[in-house]
Amino acid sequence: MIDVAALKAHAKSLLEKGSVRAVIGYRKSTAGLLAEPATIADADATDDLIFDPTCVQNLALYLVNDKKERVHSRSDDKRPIAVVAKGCDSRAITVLLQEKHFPRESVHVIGVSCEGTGVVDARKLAKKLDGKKALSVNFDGSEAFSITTEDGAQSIPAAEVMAERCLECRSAHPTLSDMTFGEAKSERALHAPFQAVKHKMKDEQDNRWAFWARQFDRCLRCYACRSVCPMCYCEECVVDSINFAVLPDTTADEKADRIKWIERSPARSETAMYHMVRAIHLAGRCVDCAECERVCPVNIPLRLLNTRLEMEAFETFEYNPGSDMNAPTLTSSFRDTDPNSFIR
Amino acid sequence: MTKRTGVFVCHCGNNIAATVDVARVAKEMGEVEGVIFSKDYVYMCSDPGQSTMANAIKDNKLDSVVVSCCSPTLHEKTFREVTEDGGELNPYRCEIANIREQCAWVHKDKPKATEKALKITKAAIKRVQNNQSLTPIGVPVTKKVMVIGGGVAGIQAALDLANAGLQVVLVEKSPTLGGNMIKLSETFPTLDCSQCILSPKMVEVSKNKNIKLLTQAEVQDVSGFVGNFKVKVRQKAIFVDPELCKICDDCSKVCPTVVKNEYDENLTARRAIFIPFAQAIPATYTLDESSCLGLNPVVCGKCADVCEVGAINYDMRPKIITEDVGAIVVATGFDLYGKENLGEYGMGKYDNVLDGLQFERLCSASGPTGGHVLRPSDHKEPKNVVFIQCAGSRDPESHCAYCSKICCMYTAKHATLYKHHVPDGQAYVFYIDIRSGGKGYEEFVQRSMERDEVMYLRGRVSKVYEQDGKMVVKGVDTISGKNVQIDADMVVLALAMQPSKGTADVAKTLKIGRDKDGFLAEAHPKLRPVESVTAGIFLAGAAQAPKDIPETVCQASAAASKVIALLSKDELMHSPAIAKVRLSHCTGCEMCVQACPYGAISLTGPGAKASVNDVLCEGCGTCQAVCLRAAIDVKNITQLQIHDMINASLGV
Amino acid sequence: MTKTVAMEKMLNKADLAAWMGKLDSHRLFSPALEDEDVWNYMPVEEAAKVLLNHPNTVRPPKGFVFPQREVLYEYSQVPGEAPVLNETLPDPAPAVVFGVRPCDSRGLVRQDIVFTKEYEDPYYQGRRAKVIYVGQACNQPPSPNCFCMSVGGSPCAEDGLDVLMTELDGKYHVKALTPRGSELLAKGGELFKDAQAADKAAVEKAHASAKAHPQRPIKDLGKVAGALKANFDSPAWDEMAKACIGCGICTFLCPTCHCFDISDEVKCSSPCKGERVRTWDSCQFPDFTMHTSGHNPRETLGSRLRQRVCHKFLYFVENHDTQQCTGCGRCVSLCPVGIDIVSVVERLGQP
Amino acid sequence: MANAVETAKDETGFEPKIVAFLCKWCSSAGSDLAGVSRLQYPSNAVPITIMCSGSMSPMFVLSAFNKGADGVLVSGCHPGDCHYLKGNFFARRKIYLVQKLLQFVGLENDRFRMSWVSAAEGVKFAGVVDEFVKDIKKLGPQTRLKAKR
Repeated sequence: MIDVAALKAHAKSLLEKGSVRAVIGYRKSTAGLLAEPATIADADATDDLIFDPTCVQNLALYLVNDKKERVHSRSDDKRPIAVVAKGCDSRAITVLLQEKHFPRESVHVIGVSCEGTGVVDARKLAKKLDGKKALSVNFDGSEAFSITTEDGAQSIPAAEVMAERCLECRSAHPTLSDMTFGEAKSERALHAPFQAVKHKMKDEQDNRWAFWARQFDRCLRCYACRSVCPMCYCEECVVDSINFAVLPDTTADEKADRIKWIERSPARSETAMYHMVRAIHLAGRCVDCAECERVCPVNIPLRLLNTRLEMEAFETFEYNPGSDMNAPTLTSSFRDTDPNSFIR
Repeated sequence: MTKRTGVFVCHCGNNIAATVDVARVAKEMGEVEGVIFSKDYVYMCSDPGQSTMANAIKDNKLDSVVVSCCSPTLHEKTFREVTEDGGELNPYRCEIANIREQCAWVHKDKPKATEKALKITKAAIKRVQNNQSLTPIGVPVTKKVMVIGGGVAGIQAALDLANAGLQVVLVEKSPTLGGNMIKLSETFPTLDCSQCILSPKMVEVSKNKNIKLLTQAEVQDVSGFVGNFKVKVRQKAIFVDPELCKICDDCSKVCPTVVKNEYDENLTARRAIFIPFAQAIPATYTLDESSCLGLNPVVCGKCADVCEVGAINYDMRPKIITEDVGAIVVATGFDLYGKENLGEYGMGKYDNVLDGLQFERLCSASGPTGGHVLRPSDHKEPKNVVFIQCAGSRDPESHCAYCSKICCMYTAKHATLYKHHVPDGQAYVFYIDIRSGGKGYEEFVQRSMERDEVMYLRGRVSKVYEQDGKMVVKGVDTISGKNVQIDADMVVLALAMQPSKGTADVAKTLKIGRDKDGFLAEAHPKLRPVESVTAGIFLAGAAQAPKDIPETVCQASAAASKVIALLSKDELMHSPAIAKVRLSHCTGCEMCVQACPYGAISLTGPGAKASVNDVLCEGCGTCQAVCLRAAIDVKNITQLQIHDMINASLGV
Repeated sequence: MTKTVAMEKMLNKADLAAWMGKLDSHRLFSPALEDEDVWNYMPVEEAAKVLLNHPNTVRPPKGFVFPQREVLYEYSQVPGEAPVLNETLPDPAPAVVFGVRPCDSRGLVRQDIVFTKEYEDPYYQGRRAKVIYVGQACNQPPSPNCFCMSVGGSPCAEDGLDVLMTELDGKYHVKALTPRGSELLAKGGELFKDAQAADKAAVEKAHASAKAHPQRPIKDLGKVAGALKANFDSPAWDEMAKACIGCGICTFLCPTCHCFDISDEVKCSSPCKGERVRTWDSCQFPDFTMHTSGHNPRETLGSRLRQRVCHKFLYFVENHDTQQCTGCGRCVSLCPVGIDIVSVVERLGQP
Repeated sequence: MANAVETAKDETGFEPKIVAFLCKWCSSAGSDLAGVSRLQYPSNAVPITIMCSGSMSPMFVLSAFNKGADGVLVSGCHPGDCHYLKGNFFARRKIYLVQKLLQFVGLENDRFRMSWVSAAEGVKFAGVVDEFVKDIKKLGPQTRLKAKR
């Protein structure tokens, strides 16, 4: 069980000593059950930090945002920033380091182990509680969550209300950290890895298309999936309407010549293209934090789409994103033994 | 985006016009946005066609041109020259739409072919309208050449290059020049003595002031590009100062270590300190570190003790020599197919089963038997000798699929030489076919059969074993259809040729390709047979494919002349159609750096963003496809251009 | 706006389908599950299955009149000739939308202001004229984050609706609020009974009880605008937006947000042919205010959060004398990182 | 239902629109050889010559389908024969992934194909196109990813 007091104390001492600029962690939200990401620069505010199964967000995103912000603010504070990272978050940080997005020394990773469980799926929990509003969720040993409602606390087997990705998680312990809280539990995947994808793959192709067409049709193009993804850190996205990355020497032609691969219209063809481009760009980079799926206001099963190629990466190319910051990336490397029989 | 495009549609006589409605193509292309001139003409590549084009460019102030004609491999150069010379427009503003090979010639239905030609031409228009003017990149060249391999190919190439006034660094792995050829006794079809013709060339190498010879040396690393390679060579320590060595043989006499002599194909022995053979170049003894007792006067030190001139120095250390060269010739030669692979012929098991090179040594005056053919087991003169051709060649199931090309000839030579040495002996040759193409070759084979009464048996040998001091050869004569058994005194196998052991490593270091059999790959099997796929690296000799001496010498001279032509200019022109980074989009993720086949991209500057070395980049676009941020593009085939071409080819 | 005398009727719940059946001259929509957990306004396929027991829909009903994509005109040009423009004004078949929550209909009123007050947008109006909104009072809060009363609304507000239905025991109290609404009721004919005094009392009771559900308060709504103005340069904007991911959920799903972008969708490059379309845009997107020069006046997430909140509680108030927030709570519930407009207003919108 | 009717109607006269991305050094040269050899194959595939199959961005494939391609072919040098040493190995991995994704989303398998065609394989090139066109004709027009235009 994670000692949250020790976590707070560690964060506090980092800030007191001035060895980090800020600590990115979780605190309680006013908007609902799920925790909210908090960037804390004041040592006294570290008391707000929490770590419980409501801490769903992948905080690696805020390292990316922090970098963008710092470019803008031209701050010369060279101290690292600390970040609380679950297993999946730490994998995301590793991928970012692998892609040289920031140097290793610029981040202090406070690893937190999900131990035997993971984080909650708010939708599953709401169903489980059948209308009752959960006020808090806490770890209760390595197999259960303790859930408080107006009627008091109850213990529920974690597997019943855990996020799908946590059920399939292969490494709930941070792969990279400067300080770790919680026990490393190796045996924990409650479902077989890629179970959901494999199940979907069994469908007839026409049914699969019918399924995805239905999903794509209701996409709002709010881009929450892109915005929440730590890997979607491009200056300019294929769906952006205009040239984003503009330098003083960017010519008018370059601005005018922006390729419109995807129209802004929320038509099926364009939405499909958007999600497929994202999926292909995430190949070998997606750490299955499933934030894209969680944030989607219309419940598009994006995790299913994005883990399809992760399954290939893992099973065909023996590539596990976020496991080695020094390895070449999936698509900028190859092996002589890569599949060839699909080629005529 | 250009605004004044011209389109020229070629009839190619009837070659295109028969299946494509060229007039319609010209008319419809004239209506495409930005096209202000469109015309069809019977032969665009003819003189009048070219002047039509040149005038149209000037008269209409065209800023981009599409020629819809045959494959760009044929006339892209022509039309770009017309664009530049006659039209006074940057040649990179001209693109070719291939409506002949890829359209008119492969379809019959005229309306359909015309539709396709329209799409192909429109795609080219869309592309050219976003072409930039480019200027080839001039790169100064280093007028120095490295030749890798000191066999006959390397020797010939080095001499040709040196005689043309170029500096040459000749790198040889073993202690002497000469390669496989120096081990041969006589050469077919003229039977002149191999040493007699090669030794003078070896001496010439050693005397030529333009040639720097590095023996016992291997290429370790190559960087750079055509005109400007940087090669690191590792030279072993030989522990003998060649300047001082008098070749007196005192050292060798006292050396207590005896090992097999690889120059006699292991038929004799040598000491740890030795000279490979009397005519070796460089003419010096050398101390073989691996067999020496310890390079230490405390352990042995006998050779240093007896050397009057004090040439022996145990403290020598390997050297790394860095050479800047403009071009590289690879002539790493061949090895015989591993004996261990041919168990069915008893190779390696019986002393009296020899390979071709061993037989050469037996015939050679400088060989282990002083030029007498004696069988190794008991030094008796063999009276029945069986020669087996295609040992390992032309056997796709279990050995090499290819024909080793020279075995038919050298087996005929071996049989002939044997008969000359042992006139009362009988030579048998098992063969599949006899391939004797070449000047005087067929006559030579016929002579061996008729004059020297060599018995040719068509068929495969199934088994060779020893019985009562004889080598029993069992086979079948497919002409008579009978099983044959010969009780031979000696068996000689014409083993397949394969690229020498170091070839794979050299190819990897030089980043040049190899074919399925491991031989070095030429850039084009017919038109560029001595060039590797990497610019500035040339191939010579049997490392590229099995070949005999005259062919090897030809290729060596050809490679040399290619290098001479290449280095005759002070600057090399590199294609400017290379990758360009959009710094605004680059995040420095290094994926392009990892994927670039040429190591042409590195992270530089503030924020460590990708930067392309203009000269190393070959413009393949691998970087473009791995970049997730569209931050890198190949000039004149950018993603925007491909996007527009996709639209055009789908009629969007 | 002229208010006609309200017509109050009673409809048995069991007769809802029958009423819908009589409206076959209209396309009918009602909240339904589009996918697991995703409530949206869907075409009514089987009237008997319409239960009107929905929580807040994920999408507000604004798309009926302000669709995410609207073709403004088609264009084409033959080389050498003048371009041909062909305006494509919408002319949809009439529609009735059931189950509209009062907060969403109040959102509609704010959309009306934007698209009709200063400039009469023909596309909007063309659609607006054809859609009849049948509201449904919220006897129970449809979302845990409702705060309609804090922004001047109520669970039984009538603005923007043609009809308001209130569920009572086994019956609906159906109140026509506009002539269009009355016509709609008239089509039901015998199905509707006049509301009696007891019914009216029951409705009042239901409405009172709905209003009694606790909601998150915004103190001094009248002073919020001034306070926001005073806090324009507060560092708290950046602080509160620190977690913001810059997605479009809060704005796309807001019943009042109405920003759009205009772009050309090329169908064929030569001969040139295409459509000019208007699509939803969001002030939360980084490209929303991006200038061609590369300068972006609202580059930071804080400045974008400020824009959203100030537009709703300051600028709109200044321009149109009302808040542009109706308290539906969608932006609070659906924000991936818990950014809470009520908290923001509490913190920066109080004197 | 409407789609099914449309497909059936089109089956007779349906001429697929195919984009064929050919690497310059092998497959484009191979198609030139098919031309020189006067081999006949259907005219549905419009060639776009790219420098190397390694430069084939997944975006090109998706875009072609979006723009209404009924089939997309990518063809490069055989493994080990790449003019640019190893571009085709990168292509192979990337195209494999794109293909798996397209299949997962439900695009018919036969609409996206990769082939190795060397400069000497004119006959193979003609065969690849011929077979591809036949397979796509069986499927009818591609409607799944095509933008309505």
